[in-house]
Amino acid sequence: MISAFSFVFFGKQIFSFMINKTVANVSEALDGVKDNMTFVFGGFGLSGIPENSIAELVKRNIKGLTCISNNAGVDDFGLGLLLQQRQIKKMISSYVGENDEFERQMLSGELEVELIPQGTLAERCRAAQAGIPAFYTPAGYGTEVEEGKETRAFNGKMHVLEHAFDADFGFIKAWKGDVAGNLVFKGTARNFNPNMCGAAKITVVEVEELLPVGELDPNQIHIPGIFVQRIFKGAHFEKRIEQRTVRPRK
Amino acid sequence: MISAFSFVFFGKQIFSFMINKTVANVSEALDGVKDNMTFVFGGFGLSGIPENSIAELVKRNIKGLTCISNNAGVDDFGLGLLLQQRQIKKMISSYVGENDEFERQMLSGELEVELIPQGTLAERCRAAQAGIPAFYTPAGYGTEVEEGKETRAFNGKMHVLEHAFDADFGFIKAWKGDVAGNLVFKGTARNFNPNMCGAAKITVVEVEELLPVGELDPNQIHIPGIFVQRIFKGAHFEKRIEQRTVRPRK
Amino acid sequence: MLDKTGIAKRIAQEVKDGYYVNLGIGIPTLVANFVREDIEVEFQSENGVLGMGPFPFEGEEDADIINAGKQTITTLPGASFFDSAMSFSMIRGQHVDLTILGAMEVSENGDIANWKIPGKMVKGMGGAMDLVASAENIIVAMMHTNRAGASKLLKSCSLPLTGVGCVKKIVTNLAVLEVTEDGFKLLERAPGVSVEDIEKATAGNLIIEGNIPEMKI
Amino acid sequence: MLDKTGIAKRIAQEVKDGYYVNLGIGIPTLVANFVREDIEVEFQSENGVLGMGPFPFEGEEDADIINAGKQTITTLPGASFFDSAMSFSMIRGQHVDLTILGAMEVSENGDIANWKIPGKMVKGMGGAMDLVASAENIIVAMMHTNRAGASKLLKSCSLPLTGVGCVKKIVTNLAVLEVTEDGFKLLERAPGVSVEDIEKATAGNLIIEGNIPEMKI
Repeated sequence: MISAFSFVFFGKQIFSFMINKTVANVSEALDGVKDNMTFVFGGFGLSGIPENSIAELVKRNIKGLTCISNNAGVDDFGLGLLLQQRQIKKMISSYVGENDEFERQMLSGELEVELIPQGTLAERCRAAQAGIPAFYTPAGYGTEVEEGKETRAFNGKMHVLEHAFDADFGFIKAWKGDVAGNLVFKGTARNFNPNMCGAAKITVVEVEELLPVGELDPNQIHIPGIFVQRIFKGAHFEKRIEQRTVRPRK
Repeated sequence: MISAFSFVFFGKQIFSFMINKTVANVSEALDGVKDNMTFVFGGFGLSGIPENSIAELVKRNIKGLTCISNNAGVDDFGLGLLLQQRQIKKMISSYVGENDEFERQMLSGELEVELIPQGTLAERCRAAQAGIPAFYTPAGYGTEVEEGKETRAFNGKMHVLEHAFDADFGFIKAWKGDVAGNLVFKGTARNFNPNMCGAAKITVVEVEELLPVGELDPNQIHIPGIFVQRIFKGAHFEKRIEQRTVRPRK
Repeated sequence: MLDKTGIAKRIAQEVKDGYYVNLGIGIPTLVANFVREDIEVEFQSENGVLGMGPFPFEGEEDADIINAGKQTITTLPGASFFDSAMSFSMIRGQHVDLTILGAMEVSENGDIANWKIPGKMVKGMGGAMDLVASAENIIVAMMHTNRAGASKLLKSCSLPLTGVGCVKKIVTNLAVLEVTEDGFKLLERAPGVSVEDIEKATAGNLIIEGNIPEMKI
Repeated sequence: MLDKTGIAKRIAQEVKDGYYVNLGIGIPTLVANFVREDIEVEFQSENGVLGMGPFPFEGEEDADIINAGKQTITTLPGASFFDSAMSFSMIRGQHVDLTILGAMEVSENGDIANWKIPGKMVKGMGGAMDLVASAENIIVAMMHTNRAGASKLLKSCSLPLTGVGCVKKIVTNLAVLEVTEDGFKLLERAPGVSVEDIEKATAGNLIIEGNIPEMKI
């Protein structure tokens, strides 16, 4: 049938439909960041971290931050740069073994640290993105992680109640993005990045390639632009390798 | 460094690593289906439904089924075919407005029906896939849907506790798949299909194109093969359109 | 008095620059045709598409590309497809800015009923319960009275609810109303409709303050 | 007595056709090298890859393709990348068939401690708590005693736990043991190691039934 309820878009230039999320640079992207805020950072180790946003945070030297990130960088890169300047009040992470300064600040009590299971970290981000306030997971039952949390049996197995994060800004690194905020990630640099999009009030994305709309296959977008508030092309990506392991050529 | 813990794979033909999930045909794919089982079916309306598996279930005429599917097909296609033969004991769906036979069986009490919000349906599948036994959602609070369920306030808003599904087989339709079970979906035929992979004890996938490993870009796989037990190339896809809406050429 | 197209035109004025909008089946679908041309808006359909475009040209329909009303559609450059769980992440996670949907009944405290008439019509709630439970900005598009002439704006809903206290605004063939703590506040009259006409057609508490302007369409 | 490579070789025998396997850091990583060549196995790394291959040739390292140990890796044809939430869907949802990880302590009821030494070492649990809470088949790879010579197979763990009652099997430099309701059941001795050697190195309850064979590697 030719429906009476036809979507006509009379005369409208269809390109104007998409909502443009681009900002000029990292400085504009970080507009509104303040002392004592809570941030989520994508990345696993040094892979897929938002290098440009971190550099800008270092430059601004805002303090008292609560940072949610799987790792805490290394001493001189990633979130380690914020630790050096004592910008971080509290870290929520799953593994921080690569960072001596972190360990020193934690053991001395300067830095507040909440270590949580990696899958729980990912799921608490995804829950924030998805409007799920809380969920049950078996991870951490019977350990320090369950302290102060509700536990409950489902199907004869004990679980812990975990809550969605509540963050002010999310800092994300994607491989390619378009001006409408649609994102594509590469390899294991994907990691927590997609789960953190839309998990904070404002999601800031830095990309290696910023494309016009229509360049990405709509079937192959990892994160639709609706989860992104600001996108910019990163000025510089070092992409440092943490453990360079190779095999000899035969 | 050249690590001592090198991943060597001495002499092994690397192609033999991937776990082959292919079965010869739909009959083999449905090995083990029995009366009174619970199934999840991908698809939204008639788009992205596992036509070949449904046809085989009709042929086998197994009865007493509990079917979890967003819709119930139309009178003469999709799950409507199972309804015609009175194979379904209970439907768990969000919208069944396109099927007169369904409405007749429901109103007469022949068919047990549980209507649940569409987002809750998707999330209960995803929860089963993800090992989350239960989660809170605001959908359905203050309505019939919350009856008999725990409700709780988070951030001043009431939510309902919902549980993961527990199904025996999942029937999935994908666009392309490889022999390792990696899947790619097309357009809105994606819908519930990815969320249902791994949500049942056995996930059966029919694809339009079955490819060797290495043909799909590892960055662009919607569902990794680990969530799939059996994959086959569907012998026939009708892909019926439910509401053919078009606009006139100018 | 407005026809369905008129209701859609009036609601289109509520669609602001930068909005992601979910349109329900029926009158809401029409809204897309009347959105201002100088603003950026994207339409989401809960079956898994963002950036919906017009219906396809004849012969170009694709069974794999439909909207939540099961109608064949197209997508615009910059569109994306996604699975149902992610679609409802958008909705439940309050990433969608405006939800426009139909209703069988709305109560003066913002409850909505639109999915079931016990013993008669049992189509199901589809995505409506997720939408109304999470959306911060919900506009109902409906006729002011049902086919029997009875008001659909009630003290309390008689039908099973879809959601509680969620409707913010209602646009009918007769009026634009805001749901306030004290009931339906009359904002605008449809062309040629008097305040008395609206009073007669409204069973719930109607708040009339000052002069009520006629809609501009 | 086995070295680390020997432990990895013995554990490789536990990897069956059709298994998806998650390998922890350290000895477990070595296991991949010794899996039988005639079976189909895929390695998952929780940072988001299935179908891991060997390390890259020099000069072909890619900062965007690493394993959970942050080492540069390659992928095999048929591999896939995914986000962290999906990675833990695989783990929490019990789609991974075998988890091999290291431990600082294991108790006779299958508790494991491997993430924290209070006041000393606080690296974090990473994905280990999710893995041990969900995996149905967990093998621990470790030395039987610590550097100070104290047993790591205990009545109960002294360190903060990673998971409770979850370890099924342990392969050490001295023995293969199964965790049963009554304690550590000795299954195999390492080459040249006596039952008495194992008894001496085991603080938890050790069950010795019949003749204990020597491992075949």
